[in-house]
Amino acid sequence: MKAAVITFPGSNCDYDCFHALRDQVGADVGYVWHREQEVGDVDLVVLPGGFSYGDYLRPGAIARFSPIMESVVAHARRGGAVLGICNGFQILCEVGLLPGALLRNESLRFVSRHVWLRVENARTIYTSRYNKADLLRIHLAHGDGKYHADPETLARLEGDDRIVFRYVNRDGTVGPGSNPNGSAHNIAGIVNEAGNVLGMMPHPERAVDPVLGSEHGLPLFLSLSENLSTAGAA
Amino acid sequence: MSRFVVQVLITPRPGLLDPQGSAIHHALQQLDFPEVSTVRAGKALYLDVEASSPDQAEARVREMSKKLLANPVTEDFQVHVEDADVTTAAGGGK
Amino acid sequence: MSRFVVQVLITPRPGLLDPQGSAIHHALQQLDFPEVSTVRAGKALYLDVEASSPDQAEARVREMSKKLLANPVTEDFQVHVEDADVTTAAGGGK
Amino acid sequence: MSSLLSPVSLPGEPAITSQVVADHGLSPEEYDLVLNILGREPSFTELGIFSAMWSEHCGYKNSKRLLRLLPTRAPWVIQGPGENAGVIDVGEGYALAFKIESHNHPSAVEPYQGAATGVGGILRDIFTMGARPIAVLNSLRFGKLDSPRVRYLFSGVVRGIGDYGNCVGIPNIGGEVHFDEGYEGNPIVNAMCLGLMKTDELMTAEAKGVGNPLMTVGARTGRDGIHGATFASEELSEASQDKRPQVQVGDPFTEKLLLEASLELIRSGHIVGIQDMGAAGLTSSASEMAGRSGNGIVLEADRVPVREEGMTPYEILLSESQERMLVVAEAGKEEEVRKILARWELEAEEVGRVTDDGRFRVTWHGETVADIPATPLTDGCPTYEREGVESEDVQALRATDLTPYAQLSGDLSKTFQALLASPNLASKQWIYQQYDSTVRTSTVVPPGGDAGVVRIRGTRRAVAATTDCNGRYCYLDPGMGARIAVAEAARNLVCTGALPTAVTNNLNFGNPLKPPIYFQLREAVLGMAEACALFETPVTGGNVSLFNERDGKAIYPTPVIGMVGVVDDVDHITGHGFQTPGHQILLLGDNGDELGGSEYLYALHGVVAGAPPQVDLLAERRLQHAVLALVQRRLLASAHDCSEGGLATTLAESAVARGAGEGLGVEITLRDPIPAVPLLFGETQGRVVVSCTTDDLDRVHRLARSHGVPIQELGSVTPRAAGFHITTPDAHISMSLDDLEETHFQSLGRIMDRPLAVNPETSE
Ligand SMILES: Nc1ncnc2c1ncn2[C@@H]1O[C@H](COP(=O)(O)OP(=O)(O)O)[C@@H](O)[C@H]1O
Ligand SMILES: [Mg+2]
Repeated sequence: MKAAVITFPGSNCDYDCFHALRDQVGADVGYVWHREQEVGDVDLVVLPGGFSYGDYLRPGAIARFSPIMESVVAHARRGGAVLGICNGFQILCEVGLLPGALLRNESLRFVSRHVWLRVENARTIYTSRYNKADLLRIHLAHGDGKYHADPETLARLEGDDRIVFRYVNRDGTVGPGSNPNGSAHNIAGIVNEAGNVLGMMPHPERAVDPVLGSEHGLPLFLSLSENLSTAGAA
Repeated sequence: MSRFVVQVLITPRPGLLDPQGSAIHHALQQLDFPEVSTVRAGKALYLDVEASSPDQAEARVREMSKKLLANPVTEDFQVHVEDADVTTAAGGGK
Repeated sequence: MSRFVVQVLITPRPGLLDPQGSAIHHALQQLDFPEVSTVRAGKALYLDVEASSPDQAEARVREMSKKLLANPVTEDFQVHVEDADVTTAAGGGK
Repeated sequence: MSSLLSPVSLPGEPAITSQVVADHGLSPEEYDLVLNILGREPSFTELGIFSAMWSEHCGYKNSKRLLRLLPTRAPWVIQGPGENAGVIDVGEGYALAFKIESHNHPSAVEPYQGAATGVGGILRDIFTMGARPIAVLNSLRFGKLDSPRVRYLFSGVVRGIGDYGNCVGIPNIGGEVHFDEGYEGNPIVNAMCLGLMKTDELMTAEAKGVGNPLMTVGARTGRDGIHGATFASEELSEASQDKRPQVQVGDPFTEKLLLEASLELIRSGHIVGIQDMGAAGLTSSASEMAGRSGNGIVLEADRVPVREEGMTPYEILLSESQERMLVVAEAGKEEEVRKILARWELEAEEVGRVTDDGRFRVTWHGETVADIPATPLTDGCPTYEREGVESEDVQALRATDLTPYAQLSGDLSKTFQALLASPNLASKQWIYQQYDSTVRTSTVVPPGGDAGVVRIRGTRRAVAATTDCNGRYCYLDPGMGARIAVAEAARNLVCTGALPTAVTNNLNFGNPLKPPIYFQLREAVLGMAEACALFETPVTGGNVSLFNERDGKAIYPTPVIGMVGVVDDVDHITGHGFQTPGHQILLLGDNGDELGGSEYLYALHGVVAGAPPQVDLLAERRLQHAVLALVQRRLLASAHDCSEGGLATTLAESAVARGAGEGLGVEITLRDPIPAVPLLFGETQGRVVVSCTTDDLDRVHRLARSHGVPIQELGSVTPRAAGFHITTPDAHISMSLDDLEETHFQSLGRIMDRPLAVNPETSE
């Protein structure tokens, strides 16, 4: 699998995504600076977490106009895989590759802790190595992770099985205490209609090595490498 | 060409929960300001703009707001062309 | 007693660094809005207030601003009593 | 040519009267020294420069002589005190830069920006050494949380630290916080940073190479924090409010760009020196770089990029605008330097050059406004040894008879629950869940353990760090308190599996011109020196924050110890939580009958009295070796040092460590012939609670004894449902895990989630 990790000014998880892809699944991965025009011939584009442009104005609002984004959008429209994590998810919503928006956490505080995710759809290129209803222990760290969309959009996301990860309690139930940021429908991650663009707030790249306390994010990268390597390139 | 100070007011869409507004409201209650019944929290931006006329200044800033300053999914915006002195008071400058 | 909508505009003190304003300015330059020379970023609050008169409403909200809404060390504030309809448009209401 | 004329004050600048001199914080004697050094009257700009460089903050007037007593050498020390940060060798070609820095005064004025810019400053100290920041910690002190004003300060500081570090992307791995009247009105905000580099990437801040250009890099210069350094060296009072400098606003986004650009510049070889413009801004960075190299510097102040119109050279030289660096480039490489910075969307301006005349010269549109011999300016600041006498009130406090408080009364389980609910003992997760602790994907032990641990990617190694200090102990007995701070830090490190290696420290004290305060300062430094020497943890740097007083009331003496350690193999890393029912629980070290200075006395009786626990440094040393040996042989399932709240609290922390809903029961029987209260809640030093499998029991006993460390079996880990039980000869504690967890994890949050937090400026 060939992958490009985009670095915006203020990105700070680009390094983590790079290492998860290279060291854990042996991907052929490189950094692409946001001023460049072309993501190049890759199977996967990663928009990493961080604080692009300091999250000033709105998270992702300024980064979405970076020169590289035209090429990222084109890659997505061609059906190429685009993974947006945390700030990357926010950028995907701002640029319109995913519906809705990510608002200030309900608590009005930054939240950094492990959460439990339930795999809602294991039939995407990102989740084929998981089983439906698998429970994942993954760290999240953000101030603006409250997913918002109008009722129609939410209904469509539910109906089309586009909610990929949901926040749950340790026992796998959605209920009091399971929602770390006030997201609508406990949404932690969604895909676009075609299923090639995934946005999620939690950090799978931080759960790929026992020394980090969890390996539950690893299957996501393994799924990609499995599904995308067969898709030609590298 | 002359210089205008344009104010952009960005507020959460009606119907959208506004946790920040509610938190402020709550705090005001605690401080005994019972007369307050609602608080909405938004942004105020002040732009120094070169334009040929107030209308042109307003039109351009509307464009900026549509494109960048406000998020159509969650925010409404209003644009007011002010006269310079007013907003220097409101904190114009580098 | 009648009901007023009071607008509080909070802006960073002149001379204080305003990273948010600079970032927005920078972005507008990139998006070809060269006519913008400065951006200051502040907050806009809308309060629904019960008061006997516009003046009383204003006085009370000034008090609130001093006590809670604005940070006297880093922010200036302005208070405007508006008539209800205007601000409902600007996003008043629950 | 113009620079040959002696410097002048500019039109509009005040004449130098004795009043103006006094306003600049210089004593008449110090001013005479200035006259001698210059051989003439200073210009207004020169006066500002001396005032900043000779402030306590930059000149260490009242502390330098004491600091010389600290041990600073060891074979693994690459860079000791004097540079932006200390540096040690951590093996396999890696070096660790680390340093702690205070931002107490700015945080008292504006908690959010004060704390945020404190983090910014310490990050720059680290990456200007050539090291990439890999972790931050913070050590905080506030008054009691009942006051809305204190809650405002506390929540603002935590938000400021979080927003800045989170945005730059440096994981927080720990810290400490205490709440006590002793800090009412004078919060303590100390930020520590660790950075990693290859040993050959070390960079220093010297103005080398005559003719080399000086460049300012990063943010533009505004009127922020002018005289911050002087301000930070005075007591807060109503009077100081108007003298208050304009608040420095942090921009973590620019900091992140500056971080990446600086590391790239250093690796590029195009620059010979780089330094943060911290306290006293351009003045201290430029003159110190000159001072270190023995060269001179000429600055063209009019070329410094400014943010505001009409700034004078005086203001430009003393501004403390954030996110700025001073770089000495290789002559001829200016363009390459600019290119690198441009890629990171940063400005660089050439503002002067290195000279051979050993003078610190400043020109303004060609006219000389300052011309000062560099070395006397940077090193000539007079240092004082003040008179130190212990306060009689403290002597009386220490002599207090504590027996009445040691009596059992009422339901001991309820008493214990009340103790656990004290914000000083309850979980600090309300704080560290606002800090990103896992970015950079190397955090092995996040906040919540005895010490934070970060792996060194590509090796088996890891580094650990902790901050510790109990101001209450230091108030009752500064020497003992400082020894305990060092001992506890070392204990925290060995519990995680790290060998204590070196120390940075932050001396937070009141006004040293008062004999009782100077006594505290001197005794604390002596105690720290003794313990650091004995533990072979040299002090490689630190920070001094004096005059922490408001309206004459001083903070508790607070010599914060930041200690770092090295883990040979990540497999050795051990947590502080009990793992499995059936495991045996043991105590290394002896219980004692010491209640003085305890959280029990403070939280339940509102008393700060008695002698603090007496630490036996040699016994501590043996304990450290024993714990490390046990951990490295993988014999322990858990290890947790016994500190505030005593043995009962330590056992509770280990029981609930796995998180709410996942805690385990414990069944403990204590046989020591010591009254229940001191036995359970006393804070006797030199103790570590460990757990292991029954199979390993004998080996653990043998290893402990072979190190000459007392060891006793306390009981065992039981299923969650069995609950938490401690039995002593004359008392009993029982709690359900649900209650234990609710109290431990929720108590601090419950207080802080009371919404009302009022602005200190305008409250009451
Ligand atoms: N201000 C803070 N920031 C981050 N972590 C903190 C802070 N205060 C306390 N902690 C963490 O909470 C845990 C308990 O702190 P403390 O009681 O001081 O531990 P110890 O007594 O073992 O030194 C430690 O892991 C510490 O790192
Ligand atoms: Mg401690």
